[in-house]
Amino acid sequence: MINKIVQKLADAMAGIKDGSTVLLGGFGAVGQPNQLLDALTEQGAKHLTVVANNAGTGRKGLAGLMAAGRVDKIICSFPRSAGSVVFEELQAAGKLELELVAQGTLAERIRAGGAGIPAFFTATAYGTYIGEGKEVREYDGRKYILERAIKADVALVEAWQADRWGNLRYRTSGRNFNPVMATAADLTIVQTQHIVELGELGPDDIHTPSIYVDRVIHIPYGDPPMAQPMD
Amino acid sequence: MINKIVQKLADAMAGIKDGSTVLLGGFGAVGQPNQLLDALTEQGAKHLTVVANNAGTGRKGLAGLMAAGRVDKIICSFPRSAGSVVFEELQAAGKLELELVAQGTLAERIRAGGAGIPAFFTATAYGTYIGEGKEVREYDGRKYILERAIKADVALVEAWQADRWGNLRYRTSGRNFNPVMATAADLTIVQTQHIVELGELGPDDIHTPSIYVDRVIHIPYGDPPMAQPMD
Amino acid sequence: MTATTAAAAKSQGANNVRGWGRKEMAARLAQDIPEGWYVNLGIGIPLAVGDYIPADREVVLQSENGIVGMGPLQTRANLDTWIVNAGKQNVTLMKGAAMVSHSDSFAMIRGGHLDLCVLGSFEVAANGDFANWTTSLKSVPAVGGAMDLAVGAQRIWLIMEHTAKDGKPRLLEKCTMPLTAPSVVKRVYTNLAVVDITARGFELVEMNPEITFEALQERTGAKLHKKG
Amino acid sequence: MTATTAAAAKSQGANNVRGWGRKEMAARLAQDIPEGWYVNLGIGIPLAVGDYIPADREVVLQSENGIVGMGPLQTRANLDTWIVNAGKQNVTLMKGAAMVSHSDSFAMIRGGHLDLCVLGSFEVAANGDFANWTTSLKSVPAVGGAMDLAVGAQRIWLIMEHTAKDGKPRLLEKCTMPLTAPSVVKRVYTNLAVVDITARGFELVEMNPEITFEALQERTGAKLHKKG
Repeated sequence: MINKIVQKLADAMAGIKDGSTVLLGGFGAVGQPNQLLDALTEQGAKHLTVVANNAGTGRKGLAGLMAAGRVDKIICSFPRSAGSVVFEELQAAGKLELELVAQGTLAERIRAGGAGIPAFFTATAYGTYIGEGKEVREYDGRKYILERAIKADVALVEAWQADRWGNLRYRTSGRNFNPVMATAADLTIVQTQHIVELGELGPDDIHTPSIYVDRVIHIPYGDPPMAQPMD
Repeated sequence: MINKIVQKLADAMAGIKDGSTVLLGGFGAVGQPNQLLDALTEQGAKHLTVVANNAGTGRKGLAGLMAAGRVDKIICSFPRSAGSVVFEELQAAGKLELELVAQGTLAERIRAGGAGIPAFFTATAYGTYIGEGKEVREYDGRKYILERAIKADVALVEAWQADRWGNLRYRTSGRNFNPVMATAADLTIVQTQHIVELGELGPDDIHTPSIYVDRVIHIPYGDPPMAQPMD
Repeated sequence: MTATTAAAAKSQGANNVRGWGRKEMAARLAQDIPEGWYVNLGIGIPLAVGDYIPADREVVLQSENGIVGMGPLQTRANLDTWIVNAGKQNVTLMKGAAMVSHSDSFAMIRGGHLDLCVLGSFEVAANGDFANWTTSLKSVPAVGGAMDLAVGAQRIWLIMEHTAKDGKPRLLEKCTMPLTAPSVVKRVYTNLAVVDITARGFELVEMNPEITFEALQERTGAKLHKKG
Repeated sequence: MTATTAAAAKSQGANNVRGWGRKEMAARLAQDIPEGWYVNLGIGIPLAVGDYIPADREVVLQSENGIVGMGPLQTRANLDTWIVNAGKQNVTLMKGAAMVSHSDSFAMIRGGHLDLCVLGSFEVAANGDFANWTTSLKSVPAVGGAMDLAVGAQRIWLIMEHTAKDGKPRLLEKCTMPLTAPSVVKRVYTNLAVVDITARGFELVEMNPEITFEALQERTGAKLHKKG
């Protein structure tokens, strides 16, 4: 019987090596695999390259991993935001390499990695600082730059529901980067709010098919915090 | 109020011009926009380029459009199959240009067309007859060929459910090429088995978001025929 | 008052022209969005455009983290912290909304499916170049989705102050700051005017009634053509 | 019988070796698929492999028209003509099945997510090239998904007759027919043997008991190495 559900965070993290490239789902406070990130910090793998939209906020989750000195490089689109204090400290100290990528190009490079496309052309960032030095080609009178796929060793994903095969559903904005991250790593590890029986997710209702998932752990941490004052 | 639902097939077909490139959903007998194809034959646009997985079977639907002499060129992966009689007649008579594309490359070229990617590299068909003459590039020791995106004027799609904005859901194998075809045309026309109220399709349950759809028509034709004898 | 002091006063007065406020700019832009368009509104003032779309006109707002059909901000009465927009605010969903992943959202954006994207900007040039992502490359900037939106949407409209705080023009012959994208802007809504960008460069569509054409030209860093 | 006639008889007899039947070949291959693999079975004999996976071993079958978790063929008792596989047969779905579009399905295939793809073939070469899509380019061939599967799956195993009807080898030094993909085949299951393709070329894994190594080598168009 296929059963990808593991009981302990340590088992979920087993075998992650120094030097790994790690993809992270999540956007804002939603769909962040924070408990997996804390477990990865605990697990101890070093010299990581992290691929995510942001570069962490506060001192937990990704910021905790970075504060523990485990991240050599980050590939992201939005490193500086309110609360990206650890990122800024590490940058100031010259301890963190940054590769800045336009958000859509980031998503597409990872999609390409998961889809067996080693490189593709896009108009995004042509003629800008970010596009400098990249191969340029013209199609139908418009200029495009060549971008390479991103493939990774590990993906950390947060889902709303998962079954024992690893089929996943996300809840509204919890989807974000999670499905694409799940496709582009050798080892995809999922924390899920809910475990459901096999067959409970209808075949037309699955967002991430089980083929992309290696391990699932049940982390019912509850709702994300409010994003803005509501009064 | 946005209302993409039209009542008549003639209205669904309005404005399709001679020389158009037309994308077709459907695979086997399932998810084929056959009533739209019949209406397109009726509408009369000529010198069409058709992009689909197959090249029609029998004498209706796509085969009917071809038999009426409306198709100059077909881009597909599986032209010859049981019952592809019209295709074979036209080929023998030298009246139909064929561009043969590997099925996954076909899907990806259309996906690229819909996603603003003008060209991409793939290993599929490298070193084969189909890959001959294409630009070759090596990445990480493996050879890839460059493929161009396909964009079209019109897409004909069959859905299971649609609302007045044009949000769509497909039923099991009725999905096939339909979602990707919907993304890559200037004018996407949908025939649907069921019309539902706006809001009835949950935000996490929509397969094709309304942004891709221009016109919807209600064609409750029933179930596809049995594919094989069941006794 | 002598003629000289009158001219000076006029000039002085013109320097002080505040023009439309941000809400008025947003409302002015909202008028120009027809029913049925799919529109992405950038973070900041652009997002306020959504508040001014007439209630009887259906416009579908896209947010690049995967919402097609974004509604107004949440209140305590309809709180669901799982829903955020690209600005990371808790927003509502319209009836008919669909959620997609970031990769599907940017496929939509890059593929030319948005009728319009409204962005804020620091600078815009008469050839349609604009610079809205960073004022300088000295510190590490964030880029987010601006560059993808800039090249992907059918139309880029900017909503921005006509001049910087020190009075320097932000509508220029050539941008001085790092570009977001070259040659994409179609229209600019400022506190002082609505300006199209055409093959000729800046073309005036509408002026704030508080200002004269000459005073507006003074505050514009490239030739301002009259329409026609 | 003289020694000469005996040799001739033996050779004759070997020529007539039928070896395993198609069902036996499919069953033999099915043994080698471990629990938990995601597997695409090509149209024809490969599809029969699914019938021989032990009931207590969960293997997830993918079909390139968008099924992850394909079950056996439908019967009248569970008829649902909306479900078809890549061979356009009405099939069932396993509990846990997911449907995806063709583009998502081939992203999965091309992206290396299948543990295994089993295909039929006309020819296979000692360097892993194979030819299964058309015997000739004279008439217009169909290609379907074979080329994508060939380059995408982690392993390509072929299931095929060891020789053509006229006795000519189909395991060759170099393919004579148009290639499906170069250098991808890892293992070949025939009516006479199971053969790995390694850096050395063909390596014998198992032989049908009806045949000798020498007779098998005779029927193989390139050197057949013994393991080790």
